[in-house]
Amino acid sequence: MAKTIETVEAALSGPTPGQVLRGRIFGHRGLMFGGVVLAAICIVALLAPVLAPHDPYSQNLLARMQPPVWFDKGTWDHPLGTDHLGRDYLSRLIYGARISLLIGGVAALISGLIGTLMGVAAGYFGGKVDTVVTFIINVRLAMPVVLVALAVVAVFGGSLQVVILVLGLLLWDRFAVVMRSSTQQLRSMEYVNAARAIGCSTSRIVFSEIMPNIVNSLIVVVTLEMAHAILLEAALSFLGLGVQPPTPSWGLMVAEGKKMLLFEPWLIAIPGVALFVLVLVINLLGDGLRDVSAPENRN
Amino acid sequence: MDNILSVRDLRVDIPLAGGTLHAVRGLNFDLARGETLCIVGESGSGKSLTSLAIMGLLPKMAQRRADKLEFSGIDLSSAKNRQMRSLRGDRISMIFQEPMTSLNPAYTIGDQLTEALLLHRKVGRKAAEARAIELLEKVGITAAASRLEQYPHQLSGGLRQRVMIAMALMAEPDLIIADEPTTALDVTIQAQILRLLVDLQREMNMAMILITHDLGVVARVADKVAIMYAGEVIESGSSKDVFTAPQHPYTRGLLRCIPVPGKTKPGEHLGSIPGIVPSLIGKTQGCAFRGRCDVAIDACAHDIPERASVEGHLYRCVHDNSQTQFSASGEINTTSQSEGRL
Amino acid sequence: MIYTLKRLGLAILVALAVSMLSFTLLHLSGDPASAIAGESATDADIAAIRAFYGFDRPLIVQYADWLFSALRGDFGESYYFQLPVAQLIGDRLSITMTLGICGITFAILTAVPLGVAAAVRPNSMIDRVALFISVMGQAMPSFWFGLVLVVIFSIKFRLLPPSGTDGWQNFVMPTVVLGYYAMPAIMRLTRAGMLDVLSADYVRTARAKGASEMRVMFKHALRNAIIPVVSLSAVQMGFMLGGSIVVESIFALHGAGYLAWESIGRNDLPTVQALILIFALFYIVFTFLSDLLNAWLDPRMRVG
Amino acid sequence: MKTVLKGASLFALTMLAASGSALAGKADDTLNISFTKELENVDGYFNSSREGVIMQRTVWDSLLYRDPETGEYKGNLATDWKWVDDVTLDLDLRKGVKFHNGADFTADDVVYTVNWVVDPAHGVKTQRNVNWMKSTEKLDDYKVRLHLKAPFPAAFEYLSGPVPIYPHEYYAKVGPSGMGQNPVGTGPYKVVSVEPGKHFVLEKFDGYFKDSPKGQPKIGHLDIRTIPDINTEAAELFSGGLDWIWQVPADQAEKLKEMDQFTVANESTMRIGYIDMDAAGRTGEKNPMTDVRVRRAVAHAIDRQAIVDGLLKGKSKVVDAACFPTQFGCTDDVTKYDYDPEKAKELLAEAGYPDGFTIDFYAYRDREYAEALANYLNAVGIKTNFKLLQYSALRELRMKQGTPMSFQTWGSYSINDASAIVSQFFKLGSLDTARDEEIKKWLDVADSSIDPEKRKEYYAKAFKKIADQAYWVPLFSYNANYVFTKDLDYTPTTDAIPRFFQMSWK
Repeated sequence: MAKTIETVEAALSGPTPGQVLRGRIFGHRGLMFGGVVLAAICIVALLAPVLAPHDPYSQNLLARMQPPVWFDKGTWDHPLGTDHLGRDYLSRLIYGARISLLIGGVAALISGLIGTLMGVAAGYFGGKVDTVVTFIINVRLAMPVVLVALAVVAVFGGSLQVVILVLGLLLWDRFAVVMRSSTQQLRSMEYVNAARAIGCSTSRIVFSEIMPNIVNSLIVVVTLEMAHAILLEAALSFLGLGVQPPTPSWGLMVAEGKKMLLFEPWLIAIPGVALFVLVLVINLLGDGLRDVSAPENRN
Repeated sequence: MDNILSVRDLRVDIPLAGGTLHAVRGLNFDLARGETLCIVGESGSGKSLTSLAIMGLLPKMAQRRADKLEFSGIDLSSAKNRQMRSLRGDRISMIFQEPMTSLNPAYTIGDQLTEALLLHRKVGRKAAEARAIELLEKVGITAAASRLEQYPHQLSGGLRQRVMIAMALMAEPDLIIADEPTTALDVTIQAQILRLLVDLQREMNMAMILITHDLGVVARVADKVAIMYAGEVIESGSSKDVFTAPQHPYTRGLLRCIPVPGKTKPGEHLGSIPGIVPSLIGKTQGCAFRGRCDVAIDACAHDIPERASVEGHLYRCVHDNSQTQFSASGEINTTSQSEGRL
Repeated sequence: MIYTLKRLGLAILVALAVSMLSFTLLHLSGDPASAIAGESATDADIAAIRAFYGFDRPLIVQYADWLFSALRGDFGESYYFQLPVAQLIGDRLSITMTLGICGITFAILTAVPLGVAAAVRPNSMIDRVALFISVMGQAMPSFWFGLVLVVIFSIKFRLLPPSGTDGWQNFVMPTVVLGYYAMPAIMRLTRAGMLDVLSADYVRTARAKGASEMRVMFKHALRNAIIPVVSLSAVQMGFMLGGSIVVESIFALHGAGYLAWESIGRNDLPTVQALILIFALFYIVFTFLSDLLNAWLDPRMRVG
Repeated sequence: MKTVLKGASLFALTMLAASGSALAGKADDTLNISFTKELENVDGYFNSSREGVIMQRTVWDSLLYRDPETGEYKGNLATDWKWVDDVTLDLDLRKGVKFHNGADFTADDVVYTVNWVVDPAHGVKTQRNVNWMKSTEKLDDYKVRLHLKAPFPAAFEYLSGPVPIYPHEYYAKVGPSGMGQNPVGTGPYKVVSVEPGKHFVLEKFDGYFKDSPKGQPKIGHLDIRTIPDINTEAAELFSGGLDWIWQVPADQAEKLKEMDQFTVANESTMRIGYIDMDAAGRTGEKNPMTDVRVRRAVAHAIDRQAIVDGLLKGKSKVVDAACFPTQFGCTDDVTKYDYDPEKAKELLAEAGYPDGFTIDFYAYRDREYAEALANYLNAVGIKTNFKLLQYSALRELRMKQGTPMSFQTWGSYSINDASAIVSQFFKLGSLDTARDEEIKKWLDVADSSIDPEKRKEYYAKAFKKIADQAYWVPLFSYNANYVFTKDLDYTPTTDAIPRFFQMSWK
């Protein structure tokens, strides 16, 4: 009798939550692919000085736009050819990974801080704070991002810092919206009420009760905004108002190769594909994380 | 009496990652015009799936098999989608348990009421609306004509369920399936709605399958009763037989949970059945109730024979309970556990 | 009614805040006089221009001045074109609007059916294809996509003109590029909404009435699933108009986005200022209209 | 990946080669032209762009005309002219000239136009083009007297260029914006339609006066569109939508030439590039650029010939003096700095910077060239903090605070006189980074003297000192590439002003 009950219970109890999560992560192809490729890009970026065959800044005006190795005139000395100033394209691509990741990462960090702060404040305090924050979000959404970013960069001059700052200051809206609604939901939860009832300070409730519970959706938004920032930087650079040369940013490389699109399409294809892959894997990672953290809300 | 619905060995399987969930396992029953069959069981016992299986509205992943699934001479198990569609809402209709969400928020009551009639009958909008008003009045809704222009969110839960009932009756179906039509409503309204439903069923001489866990209701309205447990009918028969001479330990446990006016003393604990329903994934053998049953023996883990106490009163138990009558107290635990409570 | 008024008041406040922010931001660049004067101007030219346009006044005075004129529909005169900004923009806006409307229509017409199809058969081939298309769209830089289209359709097959605004053919590629930008989000939301709605009780009710799959899908499910999509489309439309800069520069569509980009380069403040405000107004109007449309689609949102 | 890329580029090239110019404009006698920049206002007094100059020469006439071949001044709307004194010029006007709107050209038009544009309140955009004139008076219907503010040797150069004559009644009525939208002139082409900044359609003016030094227009229609992207331009060229493009970057021009499908012509322009340095120390007393050795080091650090050969190509040349060689007063006889990175390092060490230094390096156009310059400077130890600004923003900065170092270019407004460049920047104005009193004095003499030899002498003095002190590092002259259908007969000129009225079909 006791044995049968055990069997029944064994049949009922599934794998542990940890096992489930691990299973979901490793079973999710998009997530795995995104994670692995992104990790690879990060490693390449970190090891740039070791991996790059040439100095990404050293120019040779008499060896400009040499084609990659798979073209008839290509050589192994410059596996991906050289750019419009005769700089090694592969080396610039490798160093460019640092820039793109930096732009995406720091811009997402800044906007994440601003957005989360505003969203949590609005969601937690409600009332007038919420009204004000919602208004600010509305104002922000109504501002045409590309246009304002262009104008600001034009005013302050393009540089890595300015571009990162502008993107960081413009892309916080999604953070604010998501964090606001997540916090609103949590605030009415019993354990938050309980914490308040036993007299926990606001900051303690926010940091130990609210934050740990919104971190999942936060990470998903971080990936989305990272991808967004990288694409937007590329667009700004394409329009001539992004980071400044000789910085080897992929967006800038596309912009520099743009002029020769018809004649040397590989110049734009190489950084374009790199950009596409980077944004793709970040998105896959974000989608995957969302699936894994809340499988019932897929998409 | 001709059976309008005949079901033999109805099975519903749901393939899941961990194995196949046998949600409904070998259901049999017959239903004639004018009769009411009550299917009783805990949540997850497969009663809602049974009703959806008859309607042909099972979720996509669920697989339905039956030796016989015949409605009014039509073999439902082999019927094409088109044929099923022409039956649904016309000759078979259904009332769902969630009046709050079962009405489309985007359309007026009038639109939704007349839809079935307009789909199945060659009637004009005017005529359909007239019929809608007539039925709304019949289900006790005042100012019926003005309700047609209203949207679901403008109605209370009770009113919405009345609308749902009216909607099911629009085409004067032969069979009406009501899946816990009162669960979501206030207790005071529950009784009214049920009363209404039963009156209408009798008035229109329809067959009705009423899915409920309110045994009090069952006792009042059912002609036939089927008790489901873990996807199986563990006891079935005429209402009178089942209520007066429950055979299966589970049925007996259930009956003990009903307060009986005059018999149950104030403050007295109502019966409850401790334990939980076992998983139905994979191959199951033996009595599913044995884990909670006080009279379980080793033989319960093997195939259980179907027994009949009297003609048409069937149950599945290793014990031939018709011989050993249980006393009304003692064997079945009466502590108040919530798990198995209905 | 009160709701509508409140909503309207809020919209006006938002517009005001945007204009104030952008005005301040743009005037941080300092004195636009040298921009107006052009490359070969002397100091004297610039001094004359400074006095002529009144850049020596305090910023707040300049803003107030601008605002009150703007309220009368007078956005000043373009420093660069010497034409009233209103006239200049009016001219270009029709192109950007055409592009925006075509783009959002294209996005909706591809995203919604694809999203519905994907939701009807989750994890099927079509679902995967839809997901693939949307993931591609999210990762593909639009300038790259535009240039690739030019190479293929204008040069290789000579099917479409690479630039200009002479006929409908000129709008095909820009529409596709712009629409593809907005499409993934709409597709995903449609899919998610449909998945949600298809498991809703009222869809089961409709099926129980014997409604055909088509009727269930389009009359009962889509009508409800489309509500958030309408809001999103309005937002995307606003973004698209503001973001049409890249597309317009590739295809030489002389629309408002392109004008904005050029005007930034030329420090043509009145034009940039007016364009930012107009794009913001578009966003505000679109979201407002989408609220109205949603109220029509979803009676629960109707107030009064 | 590999094959895809290879395929893509092969594909691009083959399809370029495969396309012909089926829709070429010769058939319908229309020359399809593209500008890369939006022209703000066709009214030449209210734009400052190259496209504006082109339109102005096409639609209007000035009093004089300078033959681009010989450099000789010929009468255009004037037939004869005579200096009364240093500041007074009498001009006889041509009879029988009509404006596009049918009005007769008379002295009233000259008087109205000149007196209107010299008034600063009217806000003519390029004041330098007009502010040397004081006023005009009518002597009779076909004779006017022009009063100058001060002696101005380059007067003919300006009178033959940026001072077009407008019909007085019409201009008084519509003003600059009306003129911009419905231009009316006496020139060889009349404007049929204007979409501001986008599209201009011009038609041969049949009533153009017969003995114009410009010659008679030959091509029936000019259709001018603005296409900002060179790729789109090239695509349009291949698909036959365009017949004539210009300002084609050197690399593209080279590729197009290789394909031998169009005429690719190259001509040098008057624009020169130079590095401007803060010799006067406006950005700080300790600014390394105040040391002449540092400035000379900069000059030695840059391989100008490599930049010309690798980047600019065509008819570009290395320049050593702060002027374009054909300009009056320009001289080649100045200190030359050859490419010598070692010497540059020595000079830096001498100046107290053995390890170099870090400095802000600004530029506003030709990012490619500026980037190459920065790389050369980095190579000798001058670490550049590269900043690319919009022209206006950089100019603002230079005028207000100065910049330690910037890459500048100057096109002299196609004025073939050294005053158009050196006197702009070395007379202690806000863009004068040298602030050399001596040079200013010499230039004052050169600018106001009407004795050509004296002018040459004083300009030479100035150029020598500028080179010796390395106030600027002159780099190279620019060139322009013109790509057009082989049906077109056209030879570009050094002043980079395409004269559509001299083009014809072959």
